[in-house]
Amino acid sequence: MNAEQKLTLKDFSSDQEVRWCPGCGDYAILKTIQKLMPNLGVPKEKTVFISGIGCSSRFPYYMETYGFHTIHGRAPAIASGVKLANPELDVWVVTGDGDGLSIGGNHLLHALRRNINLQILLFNNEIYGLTKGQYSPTSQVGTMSPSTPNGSVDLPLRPCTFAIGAGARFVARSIDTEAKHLTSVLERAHGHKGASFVEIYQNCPVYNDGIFDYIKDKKTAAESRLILEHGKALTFGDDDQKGIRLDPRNMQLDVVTIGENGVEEDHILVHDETNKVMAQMLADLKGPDFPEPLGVLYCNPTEPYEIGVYAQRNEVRKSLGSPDINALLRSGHTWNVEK
Amino acid sequence: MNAEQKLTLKDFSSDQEVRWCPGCGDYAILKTIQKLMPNLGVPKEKTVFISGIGCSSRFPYYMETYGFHTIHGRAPAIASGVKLANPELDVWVVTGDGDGLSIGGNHLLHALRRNINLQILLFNNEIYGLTKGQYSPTSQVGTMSPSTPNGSVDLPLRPCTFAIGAGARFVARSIDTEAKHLTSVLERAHGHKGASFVEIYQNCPVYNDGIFDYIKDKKTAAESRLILEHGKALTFGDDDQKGIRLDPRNMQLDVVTIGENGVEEDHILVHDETNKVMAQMLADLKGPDFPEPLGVLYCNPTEPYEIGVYAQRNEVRKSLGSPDINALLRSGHTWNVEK
Amino acid sequence: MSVVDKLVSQELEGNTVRDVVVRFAGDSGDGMQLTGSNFTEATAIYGNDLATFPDFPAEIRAPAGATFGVSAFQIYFGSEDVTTAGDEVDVLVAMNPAALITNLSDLVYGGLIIVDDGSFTDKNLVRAGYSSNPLDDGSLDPYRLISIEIGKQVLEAVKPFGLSHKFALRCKNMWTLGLVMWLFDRSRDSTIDGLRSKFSKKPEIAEANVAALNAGHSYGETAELPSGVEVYKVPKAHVQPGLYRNTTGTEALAFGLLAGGQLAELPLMFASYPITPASNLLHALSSQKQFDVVTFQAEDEIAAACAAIGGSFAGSLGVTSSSGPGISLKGEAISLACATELPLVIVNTQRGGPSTGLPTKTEQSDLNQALFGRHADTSLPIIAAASCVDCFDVAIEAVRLATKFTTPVILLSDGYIANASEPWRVPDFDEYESFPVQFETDAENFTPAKRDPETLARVWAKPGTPGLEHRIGGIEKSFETGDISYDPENHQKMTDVRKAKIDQIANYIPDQQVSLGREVGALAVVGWGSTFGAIHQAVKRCRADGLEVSHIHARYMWPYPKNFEQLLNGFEQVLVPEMNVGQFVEVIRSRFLIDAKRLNKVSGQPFKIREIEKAIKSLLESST
Amino acid sequence: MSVVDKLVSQELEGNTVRDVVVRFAGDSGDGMQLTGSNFTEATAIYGNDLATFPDFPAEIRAPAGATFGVSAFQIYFGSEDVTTAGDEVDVLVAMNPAALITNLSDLVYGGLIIVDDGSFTDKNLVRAGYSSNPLDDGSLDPYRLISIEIGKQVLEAVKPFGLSHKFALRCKNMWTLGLVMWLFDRSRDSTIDGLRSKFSKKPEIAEANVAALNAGHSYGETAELPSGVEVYKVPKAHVQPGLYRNTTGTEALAFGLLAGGQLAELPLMFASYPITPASNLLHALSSQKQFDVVTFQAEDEIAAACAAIGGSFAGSLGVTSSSGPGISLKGEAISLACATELPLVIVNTQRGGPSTGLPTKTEQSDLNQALFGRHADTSLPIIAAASCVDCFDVAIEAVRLATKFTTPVILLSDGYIANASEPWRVPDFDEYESFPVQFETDAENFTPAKRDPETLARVWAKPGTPGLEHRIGGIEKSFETGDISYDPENHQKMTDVRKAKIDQIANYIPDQQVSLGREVGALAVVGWGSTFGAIHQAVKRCRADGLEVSHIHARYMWPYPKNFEQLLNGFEQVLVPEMNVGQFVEVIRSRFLIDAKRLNKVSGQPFKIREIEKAIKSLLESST
Ligand SMILES: Cc1ncc(C[n+]2csc(CCOP(=O)(O)OP(=O)(O)O)c2C)c(N)n1
Ligand SMILES: Cc1ncc(C[n+]2csc(CCOP(=O)(O)OP(=O)(O)O)c2C)c(N)n1
Ligand code: SF4
Ligand code: SF4
Ligand SMILES: [Mg+2]
Ligand SMILES: [Mg+2]
Repeated sequence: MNAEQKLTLKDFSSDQEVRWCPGCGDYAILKTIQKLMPNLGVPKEKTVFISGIGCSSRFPYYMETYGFHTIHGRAPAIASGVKLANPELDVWVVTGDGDGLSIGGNHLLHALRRNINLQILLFNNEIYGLTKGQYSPTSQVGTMSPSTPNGSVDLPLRPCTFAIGAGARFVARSIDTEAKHLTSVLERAHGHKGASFVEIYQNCPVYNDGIFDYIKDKKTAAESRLILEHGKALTFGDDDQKGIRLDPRNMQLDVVTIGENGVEEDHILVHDETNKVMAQMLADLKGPDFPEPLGVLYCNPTEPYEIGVYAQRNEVRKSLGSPDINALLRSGHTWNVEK
Repeated sequence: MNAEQKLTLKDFSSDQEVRWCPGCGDYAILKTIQKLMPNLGVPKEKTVFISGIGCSSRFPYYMETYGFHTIHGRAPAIASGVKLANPELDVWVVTGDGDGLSIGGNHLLHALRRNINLQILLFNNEIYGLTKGQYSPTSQVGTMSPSTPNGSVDLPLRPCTFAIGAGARFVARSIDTEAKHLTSVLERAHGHKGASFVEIYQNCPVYNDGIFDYIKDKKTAAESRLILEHGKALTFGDDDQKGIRLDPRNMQLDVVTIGENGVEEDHILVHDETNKVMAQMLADLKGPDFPEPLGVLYCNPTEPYEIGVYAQRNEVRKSLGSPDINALLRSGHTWNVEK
Repeated sequence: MSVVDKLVSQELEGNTVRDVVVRFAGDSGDGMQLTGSNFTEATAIYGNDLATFPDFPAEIRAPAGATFGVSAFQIYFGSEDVTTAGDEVDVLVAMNPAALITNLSDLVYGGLIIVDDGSFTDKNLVRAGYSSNPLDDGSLDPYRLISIEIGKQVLEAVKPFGLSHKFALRCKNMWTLGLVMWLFDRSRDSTIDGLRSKFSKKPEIAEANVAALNAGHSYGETAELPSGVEVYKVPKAHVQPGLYRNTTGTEALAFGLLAGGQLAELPLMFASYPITPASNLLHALSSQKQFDVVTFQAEDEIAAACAAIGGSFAGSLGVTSSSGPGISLKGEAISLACATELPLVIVNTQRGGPSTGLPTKTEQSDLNQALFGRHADTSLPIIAAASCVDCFDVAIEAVRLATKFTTPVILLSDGYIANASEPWRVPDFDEYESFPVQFETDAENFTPAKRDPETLARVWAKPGTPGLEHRIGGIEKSFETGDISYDPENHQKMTDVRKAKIDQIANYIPDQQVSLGREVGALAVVGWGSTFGAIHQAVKRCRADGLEVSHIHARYMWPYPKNFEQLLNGFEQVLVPEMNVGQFVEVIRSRFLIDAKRLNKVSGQPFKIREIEKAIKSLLESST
Repeated sequence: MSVVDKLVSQELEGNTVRDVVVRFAGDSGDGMQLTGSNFTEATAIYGNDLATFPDFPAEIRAPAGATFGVSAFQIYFGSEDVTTAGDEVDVLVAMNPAALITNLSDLVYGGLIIVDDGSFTDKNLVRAGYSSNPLDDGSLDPYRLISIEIGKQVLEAVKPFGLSHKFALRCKNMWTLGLVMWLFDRSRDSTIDGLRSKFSKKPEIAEANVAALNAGHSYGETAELPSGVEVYKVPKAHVQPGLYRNTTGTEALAFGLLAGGQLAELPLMFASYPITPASNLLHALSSQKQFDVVTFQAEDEIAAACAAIGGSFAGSLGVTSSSGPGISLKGEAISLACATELPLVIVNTQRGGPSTGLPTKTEQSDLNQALFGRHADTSLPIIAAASCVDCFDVAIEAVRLATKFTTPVILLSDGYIANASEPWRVPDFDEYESFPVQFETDAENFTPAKRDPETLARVWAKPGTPGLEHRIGGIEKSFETGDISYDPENHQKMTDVRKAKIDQIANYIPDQQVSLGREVGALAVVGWGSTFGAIHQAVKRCRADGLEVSHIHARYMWPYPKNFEQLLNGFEQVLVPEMNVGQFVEVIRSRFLIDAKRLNKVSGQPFKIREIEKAIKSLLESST
């Protein structure tokens, strides 16, 4: 591996001119990932990026690894085939809120359910960028778009809530421009054996500019972000004096301030990333009433699909003879016809 | 409506010979629904049953209402078109675990997310019946089937967990042969404005016989079933002495017995069907460690999609003139060419 | 042939030319499409016949100055009927080096170039791939060059309105438009009206643009321009009198669907999923909510097709729209609509393929898919639009066929006519014949299998009608009762009747006409879809050269008008130009056993007139 | 013509007949398929040539006695080569009234009926739709009837093994088999061996079945049977000596794919989604894990096609399998495989359509879909299997074409050959020529656009190979670099090379042979797929009648062998029988401008020999 250790961002940058709009959040994500790759210690030739169609899905063209820019919504299915065919490969899926949650919802669902070992990154800009700005399944109610000139009426999907509902064993969230946080989350995702799902809030300055400002704004960050750490209390606010409390009988959550009307430190929920109920609760928290959780919401590993498949196969091979076609052809009942 | 009031089971039974295998759980569900229909007070001609493909999906042929036996997995999409075109109609979707959660996962997901007013009944027999017994996305790990002769290795989906993750506002569960319980759940589903999702445990005696016996068995029912009632404590067991308790700090659940080591009545969780976190928690409970929740897990209504669509349209119509084609053709910039 | 040479060749008095091709090219941010459509409007009002060709970049917002971000708008206008955007360019407006380098090859020798030399910075030159500045390295000598610091001129002109530098420079396109309008003696009024109504909320922006427009115009009047560059006159064409508007194919198609719905007295259930270049139809209908149409952006194309089918089952007319890749996904659902015999309109705005292919480019390669892109025997009517304006009538006809014969109908358009715009003599809708749908209401021995003995259409009984409760589905059904039937004879009978129903539609469509030329002759050039214009001009030119060639344009791609075969047999040869590797030509060969020849272009660009002209001539020569 | 009359007509000594058709029919619960396959095995061992036709009910488990629950198995065996399951039935075994009423129409006048009269209860008679009992109302007088209380006989025979009443009666089918084996002098050994190994865990069940089998046999020897009913001899056919087994088309196809993988030295990535009648291929391969194959039941057909494509990208051979409706869903993904030029095998086991259609019945109506069922110009090789046994070689050939030319290949089978079974002279795998795939390893000026100059195949460089990191995708790519390219000329060039690559495959496939008859003549009957047998027999009979007709069977449906056109031109007329409304015939007409005639059957049932015979004769008469 030493060879790879010495790799740098440049080694993971392809010769293709990057073609996103100026100011697109995708640039920041690309840079972060190109920086991260050398530290993962996976040789370039063993790394594969697979995407569907969308601005976000152009990602593979810019990575000096193996890559496949496939068709709209199908990246998880194609990536599953790649991983099943060669579990040695380190397979990443890059998708968007339209690609992954609209047309591709079913494949994402089943890739997560099967828990096949892929890193699935969903760039969520709450809009269809490539096709010039139609609303997406994650767009907020009232989104004005060419296909909803009077505002959208349907309720948005919460990607992390969906992922947990699908049976995902690793679910996390980060922000396009927060390189440090995004890097740590991606390292965790990569380390996780099994399907890992990462939602990345991504700004589309052209068709949906500023929708994440409330949480990206450094000034209000302390109030608007709930930074998750396993085993740490769910506190936030300027001097971490605020926290999330749960009423055990009705399971209602509220924001409390430590020290105020009898609230003590140990009334605050403690993050347990292996706890599914807590993860589901966190995935649904949103502003303005609550801060938005960032980091690893859920991590509860179990045997990845492809491991199970090959393990079973090796088991079976012990009983079934050698892969001999002539023997196969002569298996079962046969008879001879003499001259 | 009086006319309809007098309708009976017979009126809702078509002249088609029912063609399920002897002993199939679908018979019981059909009977229950044919019995229920007259009490819903909806005229036959306003009732539409739409299904995909599968044993369960033959359902519409046996109902003397309007019906459409469509293609595999697409029933929610076709039903959405029906409901959008004519919101007056009372539209039911009948699907199976393969039809609704394998090939049809994406349409089910988005019908639930949009909250379009359909009653969606998923007959879950944890197998592909019609195609002779391959495993399905709800089959338990290790299921031996023609396509998994050595047992399935992938993790099953929990239909109710998936539905809540998809944004469903009404999620319930019942059992094919429990006519009374099933009836009450279906009445609730029908009363709910918006998409309602009902998972029905259904036995397939031919390809997956007895998988639900542990919960269907009357003798052990008290121990294996957690009958949900809004506002009532989550108790079960022979004399309702057992209950579900939640540790507020780590959000772990355990089964406790009232009266034993200091457990009191009010330590037991109280069912609040409007509480999503609780619903998610309930949807994941399963035997042997826990009883299985039956009834309405979640009911938290909001404006159905089609209502929003037509409301917006009527709003818009006030501003945009009359639907006059000649005016439309002459809208925007025009000029005259004289002789 | 350059504008100036045309003076000579066309032998007209004064600076008069019969026709001109102008192309505006610049960054996607430079507003070239807007400039072009304003010039188009002024030209139409002036009374020339015209055709346009917008050429969008594949990128949404390429970095400024990038060659792959160049957006172009071409207009061909003249004193005689014009049906294509023209082959060579006479006047090229290039707002930056990238625009120049990517478009110069189409400029005629001696053609006119107008550039903003302020944009020819080293950075931009490098971006465009120039090693030296073409404005002063002599490489443009074969052309007439007008090089102006447009930026400077504009800032000057809009100073009074106190716009920020950035906003002020946004007026560059209007300044340029003013200059070109001067060059061809166009009126600025419609543009000025347009600007004022568009920016009614921001009058200073409106007036700044107007000022820039006027400044550009007066620059033309006052400045020293290269010899031979003066105001050109393009005589009015003999256009039919009446009320006119511009329309893109997409707009006309949207209007046609709404019109069709009214003629059928049906609400529309329009379900679609965005895809280039089909999305605009979804957008257009979404903003027409005063009409009886529900628009639905589905989760994918399968759901869109299915929702439309559900709409038809419920008693609306289901319409679904996409482009090739999306239509591929609808195949199974379309087969369901064929089996259940429900009305359905499927619009395919074709683009370059295969797979994702060239989304922003045009192609005609989905005819085979329309004919056969589903499992089993599922024939259905197919019609294709010839031009932007034609989309209106074709859409109405699609609705008529779908409802009259309870069948899915595929309507083929393409990226070219969808985005191009042309003047449209607005029709009087009252003159259109209505074709109201009769829903079944009679419960007396009703079955869902009931057919109209004449049209063979299946009965349409919509949910909500008392006494007609019934079930339909995709499994084979009894010809008598409509119940599921696995009976062999019945399957044969149903297969035959489904086929017969579509075949006999030939009795309900007009005979095939000859667009240009005689009904018999040496050669028939048979086209379909958006190649109409290029073929038309090519045939016209060849006939002018005395060749015995006719132009036959097919609207009905399935089934064919009854006289089609006999008409084709009247010609010694048949040539079928298509923007695919040869699809329509195969059907003609198999149906009529005619040795039809092929002319294929699959470059994402429409045919040039001369390409077809050349093919016609070589074919006729070789055969003599 | 009845068995007995055959004695006369066929002029053989003793009770000898040249060929016989036997059909076993009963409830899906009666084990008719098992009975049939045992009789088939015994017949093959006896040395007759044979063909079979299993006819499954659409229902999974219909209520006992229902007509729609009847399951039938037909076998045609004789002393000369037999390639279809036969037209009329000579001997009908009907286990209940429903089986009798649904099958009687196919029985020849004077044919033999064997019924279990214990099952002719009032309840069953009503279920079957009989108003009176056919066994004693005289309606069966035109036939020879053997009516036995089989139940009673069986209970008697198996008493020693102390089975429950229910289990004891399960042996009825073996008793009946025993009787029919007596009738045609078959050996019971293979059946007995089979029973003992199948029920090795439950010896009492095995022995009970054996006892029932023997009892049925001795019943034939001892009982009083109607006149003329005695042991019939069917002379051995002249079958090639060697080792034989029975195989269904699905089995042979599974074996062929595994064999192809070994010959290509590639692992297989088989991804599918269950659908009748294709599921069995998934099942067959799922239980062969000792071979280098991963089987994946995907969430839907789209995912299955995509997973297979992913497998090919990763360096396995992706294979996906479905039937018509599922293939419709794969269209977009197949277009991606065409654009990226990745190897892929798509198996379509065709069934009755359109839409859900007739899932358990057979049809050939997906040829058009195979040819054109995708957007844009995406031609690919298509091959079709002629018989159960042929599936093996066709599968190997599909793998060869896919890997040698880096292209998706469509393999067409159908419900008939997938489920039917026939004796197979087991080939020696060592005699098959291998075609190992050479993956790219050389980083020296590598591009993903690199092609084999001869085959035009695109380079296959699999992830994991150092230095060959590259990106592919569905957008048009540069012919030189493989990078995205929107350049018009490049799109034309890529379109041309994709087409050329497929067209020139004609140089790598064997010439078209004539299956029967001369290479020129009055009529060529051109068939493809599972119609082989019926056409073969029909042509044989016509030639016996002195008609100048030949049988040409096409395996390559695209592209065609180089000599195909010239071969067809050697015949005055061409007739194309197909189980669709006419698909192959259209391609022949368009490609070769031959006025090929059509013979179409779309009833879900295979052609009968006489249907084709009739068509041949009327065609030749009309033309004289
Ligand atoms: C089958 C198919 N349907 C539709 C499209 C058009 N299309 C391309 S990308 C896209 C949506 C992209 O949205 P998202 O996934 O959020 O990506 P973004 O551009 O926002 O990054 C659509 C509708 C397509 N290319 N193929
Ligand atoms: C496009 C398509 N793919 C596959 C099939 C085959 N098919 C029919 S039903 C079915 C699964 C049925 O399972 P489920 O939905 O659980 O219904 P069940 O029979 O168990 O009630 C499948 C795979 C089909 N008819 N169409
Ligand atoms: S459209 Fe939006 S998402 Fe797409 S590249 Fe531009 S800024 Fe980025
Ligand atoms: S296969 Fe199973 S689900 Fe289907 S009808 Fe039979 S018993 Fe019911
Ligand atoms: Mg997006
Ligand atoms: Mg099921």
